[in-house]
Amino acid sequence: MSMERYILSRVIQIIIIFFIVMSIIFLLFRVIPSDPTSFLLTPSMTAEAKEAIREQFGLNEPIITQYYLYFKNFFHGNFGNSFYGGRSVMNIIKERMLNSIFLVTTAVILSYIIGITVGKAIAWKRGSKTEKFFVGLGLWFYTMFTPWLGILFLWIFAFKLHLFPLGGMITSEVWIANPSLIEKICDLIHHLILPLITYVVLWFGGYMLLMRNSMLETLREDYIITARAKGLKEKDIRDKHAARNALLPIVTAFAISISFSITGAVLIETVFSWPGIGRTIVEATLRQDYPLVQGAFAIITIVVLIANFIADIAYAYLDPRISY
Amino acid sequence: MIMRHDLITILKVKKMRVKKLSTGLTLLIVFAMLFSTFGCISEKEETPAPTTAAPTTAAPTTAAPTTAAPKVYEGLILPSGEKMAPMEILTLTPGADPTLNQEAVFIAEWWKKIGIDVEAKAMEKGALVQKIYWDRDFDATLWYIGGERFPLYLQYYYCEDEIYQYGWNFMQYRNPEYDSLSSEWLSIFDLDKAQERAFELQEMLAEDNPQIPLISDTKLTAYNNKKWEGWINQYGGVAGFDSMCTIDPVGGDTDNDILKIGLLKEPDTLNPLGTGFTETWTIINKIYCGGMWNPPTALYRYAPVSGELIPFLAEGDIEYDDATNTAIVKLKKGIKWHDGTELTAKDIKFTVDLMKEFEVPNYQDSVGFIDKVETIDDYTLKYYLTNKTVNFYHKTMMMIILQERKWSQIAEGARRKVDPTEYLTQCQITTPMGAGPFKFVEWKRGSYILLEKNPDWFFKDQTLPMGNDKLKYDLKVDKILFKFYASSETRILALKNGDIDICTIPAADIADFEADPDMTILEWGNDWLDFIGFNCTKPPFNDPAFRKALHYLIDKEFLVDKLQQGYAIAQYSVIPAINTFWCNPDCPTYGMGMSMEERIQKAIEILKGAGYTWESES
Amino acid sequence: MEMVNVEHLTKLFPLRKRLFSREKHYVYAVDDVSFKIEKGKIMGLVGESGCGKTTTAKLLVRLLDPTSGNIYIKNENIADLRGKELKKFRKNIQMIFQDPYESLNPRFIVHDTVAEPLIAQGLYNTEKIYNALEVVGLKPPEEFLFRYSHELSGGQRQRVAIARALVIDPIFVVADEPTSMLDVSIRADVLNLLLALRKKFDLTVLFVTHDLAVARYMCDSIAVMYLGKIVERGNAEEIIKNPKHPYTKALLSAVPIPNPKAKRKRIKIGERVSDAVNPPERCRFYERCNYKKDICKRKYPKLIECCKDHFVACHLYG
Amino acid sequence: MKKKKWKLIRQIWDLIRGSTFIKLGVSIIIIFGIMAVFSPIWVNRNPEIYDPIIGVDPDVHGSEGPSLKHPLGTDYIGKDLFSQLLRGSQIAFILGIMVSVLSTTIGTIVGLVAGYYGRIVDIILMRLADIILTLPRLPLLIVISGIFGTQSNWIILLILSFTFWPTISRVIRSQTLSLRERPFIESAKVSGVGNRRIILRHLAPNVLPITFYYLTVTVTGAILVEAGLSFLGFGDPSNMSWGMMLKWCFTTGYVFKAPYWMIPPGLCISALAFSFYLIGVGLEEIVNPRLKKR
Repeated sequence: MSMERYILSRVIQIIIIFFIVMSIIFLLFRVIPSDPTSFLLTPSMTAEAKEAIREQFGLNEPIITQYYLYFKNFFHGNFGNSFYGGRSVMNIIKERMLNSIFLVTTAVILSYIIGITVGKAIAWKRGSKTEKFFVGLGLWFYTMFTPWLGILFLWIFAFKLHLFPLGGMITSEVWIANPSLIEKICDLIHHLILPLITYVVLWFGGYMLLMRNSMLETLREDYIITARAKGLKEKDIRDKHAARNALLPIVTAFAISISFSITGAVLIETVFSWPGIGRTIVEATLRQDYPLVQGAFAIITIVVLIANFIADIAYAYLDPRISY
Repeated sequence: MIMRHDLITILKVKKMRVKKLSTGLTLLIVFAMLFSTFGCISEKEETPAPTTAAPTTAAPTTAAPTTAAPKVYEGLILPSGEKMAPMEILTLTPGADPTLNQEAVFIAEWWKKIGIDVEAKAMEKGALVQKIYWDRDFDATLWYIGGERFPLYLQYYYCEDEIYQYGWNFMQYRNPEYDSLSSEWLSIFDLDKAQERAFELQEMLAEDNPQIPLISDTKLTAYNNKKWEGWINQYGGVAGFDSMCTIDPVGGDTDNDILKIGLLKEPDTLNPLGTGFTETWTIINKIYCGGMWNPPTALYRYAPVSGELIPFLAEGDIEYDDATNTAIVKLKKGIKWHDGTELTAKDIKFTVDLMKEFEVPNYQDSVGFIDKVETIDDYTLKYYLTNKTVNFYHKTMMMIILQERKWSQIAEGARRKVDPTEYLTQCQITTPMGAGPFKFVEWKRGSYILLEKNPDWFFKDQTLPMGNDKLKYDLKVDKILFKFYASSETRILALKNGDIDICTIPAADIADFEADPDMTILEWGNDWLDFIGFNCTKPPFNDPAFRKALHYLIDKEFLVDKLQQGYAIAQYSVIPAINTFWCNPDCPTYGMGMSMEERIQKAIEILKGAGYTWESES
Repeated sequence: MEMVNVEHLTKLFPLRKRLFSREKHYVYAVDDVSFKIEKGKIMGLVGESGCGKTTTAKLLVRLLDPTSGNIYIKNENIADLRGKELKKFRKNIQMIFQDPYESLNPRFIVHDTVAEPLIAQGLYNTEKIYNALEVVGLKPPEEFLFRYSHELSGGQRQRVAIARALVIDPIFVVADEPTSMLDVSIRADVLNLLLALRKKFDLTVLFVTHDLAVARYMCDSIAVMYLGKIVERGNAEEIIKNPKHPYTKALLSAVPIPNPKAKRKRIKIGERVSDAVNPPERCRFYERCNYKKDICKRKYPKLIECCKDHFVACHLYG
Repeated sequence: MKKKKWKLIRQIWDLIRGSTFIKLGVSIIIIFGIMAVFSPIWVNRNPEIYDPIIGVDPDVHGSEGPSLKHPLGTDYIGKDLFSQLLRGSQIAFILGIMVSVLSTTIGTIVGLVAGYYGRIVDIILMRLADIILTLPRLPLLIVISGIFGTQSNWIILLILSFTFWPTISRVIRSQTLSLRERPFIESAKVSGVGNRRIILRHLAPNVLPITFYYLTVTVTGAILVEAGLSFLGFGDPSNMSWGMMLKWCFTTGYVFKAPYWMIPPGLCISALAFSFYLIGVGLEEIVNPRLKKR
């Protein structure tokens, strides 16, 4: 099968999965036993008004109609309005998603690079003390409780040493003073560093171990022995022959890790007050803002699906042996 | 040969099977053990080993355990002869409200001491509201009430009219005498008489106990005394409307004095018709005139401390005509909107008409009883009321005022929609147009909102009486920067670092801030209180004696001292004690100062008198 | 008496269907194969690797479902048996696999391996297990019963595999190159064991091998397969002595002769092999044949009887 | 037979001794195991004071640091933090192990069935796994907790198991796919062995090493996710877990003031998760021959 056909079949699969997942989300949010008017329980509301609000949220329509409307609205990019303030969910998500992507992609790429470099090096020094140390370190950070590490970092670097801000994405004072673009970027980066470090510390271990294992497996292949027999430089063998082939399984891991990163993002964004999609979903759930939760959930799902798709394609593209 | 082989093999094979079977069994047993341990732990909360735990008796507040082991009461039997079914105290999850949850846990413990099988159950807010307000399927619930200077809920929370499905009286409290007294109360315009009647109502409730008021917490606000001074500790908080219009910068007035305030929640919208959020109102009532909380400043407002109704946008008192049920209100001249046009009676009439036409949910109790409004001239309004109610004073006069020029367009757009009310309440106001002391500048989502001084504010440099003093609204704050923080922890650190100038702090931080010479702490009473509401239709909760006995068992001093670390007030009336004008200070103080022993004895006494017995007795 | 009768057995493996394409592509692994085996005889199925021998073997024991054709064993057609009937019939046919290292579950002890067919058929009986192990020469059985397969040598393993096949008294055994993975030194033992067992139990055997010498030693009759088709079939001695088909001739010429002085001219054939995917209607051997004619290109030759009990599919003998 | 049993224990012992990772992991787990067992002993001395949920020390006002009476100090009400930590280790163990047993069992069975039967069964099961993998775990957990309205450890247990099995079943499936083609499976089929027996007796024991690896690694995941949930406020409110301890520390404003409250639960979560993962890695080094030293 040709590449195009492979891509096409993947696209069809993903569309089917997408529909099923969206239906699941729809069902999940229909069985919630709570009432959307609960948030409007202020003493100044009359009974008729409460009833009217129930109608307003379309809860008296039959479920099939709701289902149809759900998909119709979805394809118009309309996730409804937030229970709080009635802002379009799509707008909120767009804005929050951008913030999240800014943090998560930087973090994932950085930890990916660090993880792979270290993993490559320690696989080469199999059995040495350095290897054991790094494996232990990677494992320890990989299994570290995310918010706890975040709080520790905040305590040390922000609270004690005053090196970084305590959270948030920008310094309001800087931004209200009509700053230049460079100032804005510097401010953003200043806020980015601490969550970024936390992220990278937590995540490089995973990539490092994966790379190490993959590399160890590759090193047993015959062509490495051949390369040695040819008298190539060790560094060349490591970087050009072994590492390139060892990278393949990590491409898949990369995609899966995007879905996991979002999970991690929920915790890190909460600790560092980062206005991203993860924090949005937590806050929205805590205040039962179901349209927003539903929208954010759907968007995260789509992102994960797309990431998986890209990984599949990249994998097929990178590995000439794969038959699709 | 066969014999020998057979024997050995059969033996061996059997053994092998036994071995495999035993492995499987072991796994099964291990799994079962895990399950049972798990079950034990969750069960333990339901019945905390009455035989071992109870004799120690040390009431949480009294340190010394008594020597004589008191009687253990188990299995309460109702006068009808049935054993009391297990009950639940429904409340919010610790994630949503840690205080309520902890209170419920301890109260359940205390109630268990007289043989009631009770458990505190945490629920999500939506599910809880569904269960309490709509399904009415509960035994008791821990909830909160308040937030209003004039406690209208004294009527609608307990009257029979509100028992129907979407009504407020979820406790389903029925008392015809109370109903007539409370509805009459609403039409008493004379303050002293109204106060008297309110006291009477509170006493009736305290006697009947449809709900047990628990505590009302004391908030602590710390501010940086090197930045701003002259904060007013007013009803509803320190960083309120009056503070922001009157505080002075430390070290001299400059052209760019920024007041920085940290908020824990980002406002949901700047549309005053669609929000019930307190955070949003702290911002909206600086821009608009009128509103909901902290304190509304519209045609009339409450005086900063005494709480009297005084004219603000209005000129002079309301001329109310009892015979025709009409009221004439005069407006000050020269009030300007932020765009420079004048605020006239037309705008106010427009607002009332808009609320009536679109049935805006949040304002129905402000306009529901208004037949129509006429503008006699640009500065005089005449209201025609359908019935005489204090709502006219406390709601209509405090209502938000919208600019006709801006909102007529929005209303026009809304009329074309399928659901005009939804459109109106949910439309996004990017540039709010008000006549308040501050103008809207910028909202950077997720980070901050910036307001700037309105130099043409009509009340600038005028004064209001405050106690013996006068409060001058000199508006020295040039900009207000509302910054959003995700956790109270980071907000407090921001205050310490000087990133913000004022915020509320938890009791945990008080020692820390007292030691800091840059910080000053102010205490102010919260106007919300926590209570336990009973389902008054369900036995035994329909029995006032039973409810009273339960009231005796609640150690409010413990809740204040331990859960709130002393920063709270034990409540005995359904109106928060901080609301000094309306709260009846002479409500019966059930069990105040008693030890847990005495509380139990008292409760048992009451219950025995009402015909309750115990399984452990017979 | 014919014990096994295979008629027009065909197995097509579909290639993965392409998206938006209607035509189907198949690998013709076994194409219209027919043969018979007399009771108590051994038939050898010979051919190079990839010619469909193993597929045929697996079809006969119903590891694979035939696309079409009939397999009569004891006059019962087993080609379409399903479910319980098939399971019941399985006790009549057993298979001995090529690789004794792979065909024994590494986590089973010998007892479990041998007992498994009995347990599956509900006939568990320790005596049978002992007998089976003794019969294949694993004596005394107690010593082997509780060993794992990695504690056995290659020859012992294959003996266990044979014991396992014989423990339920099958009437027909398919042996798929049972010795090809073994050391040369123990091959003869295993082959002799098989011959002895055949005699003892009056077994009917299909012996799959790529080695004509082994086939000659073991078999009563031989069928030669090439690309899914049987090209020559007949009495073993007859085929070895008097091969007709060019392919058989080439195969035979490759068999080493024990006498070092004897010289045999090695017949060379082309290297290009026709595609088994959708093969055209012509002789499968066409590309490699040294005697190809025009007709070979147009038509597939039928299997015809050239002499008594000697069938060949070649236009040379038309 | 007895000798054989000892041999097995001996083998396990050698396994533990041979790998630094496993040695370290097992010793950490033993420490926490002792803590979990010790919990009732500590609490039952005086439940009025030491109960992790309702025990309040009347002599303590606000959160106090470590003392003889309270080795880790008390929280803001005066509850003993040490007994909370002990209770937390119970919950972590029970939840972690139960989730891992449940999800590994489901994952292994699904993987075996999908891999063995192939075709439509495989497609349905694996698409199902895909779908569950697509749903981001923590948000899903949050939403489902919201749906149930109330939260309990049972719900957390079910949801965690539900979201953990697909990863395992995918690996098991691919392993089964290669096992399925092995001659000993064919040989069993020829013998008339039924599908169920093939799966249970032939395939299952052969994927056991991977199953064990996932059994330990899943414990790590379960512990971390449960702690994360509790930290965000979606934990079981009627019980005390480590995540919940951190949450209380965070909400009552003691994070930077009471290190004796903030550090132990986080450390415990990380350490227990770490130890199970270590065993997993140690097992992987043994199970996967390709990772052995050249």
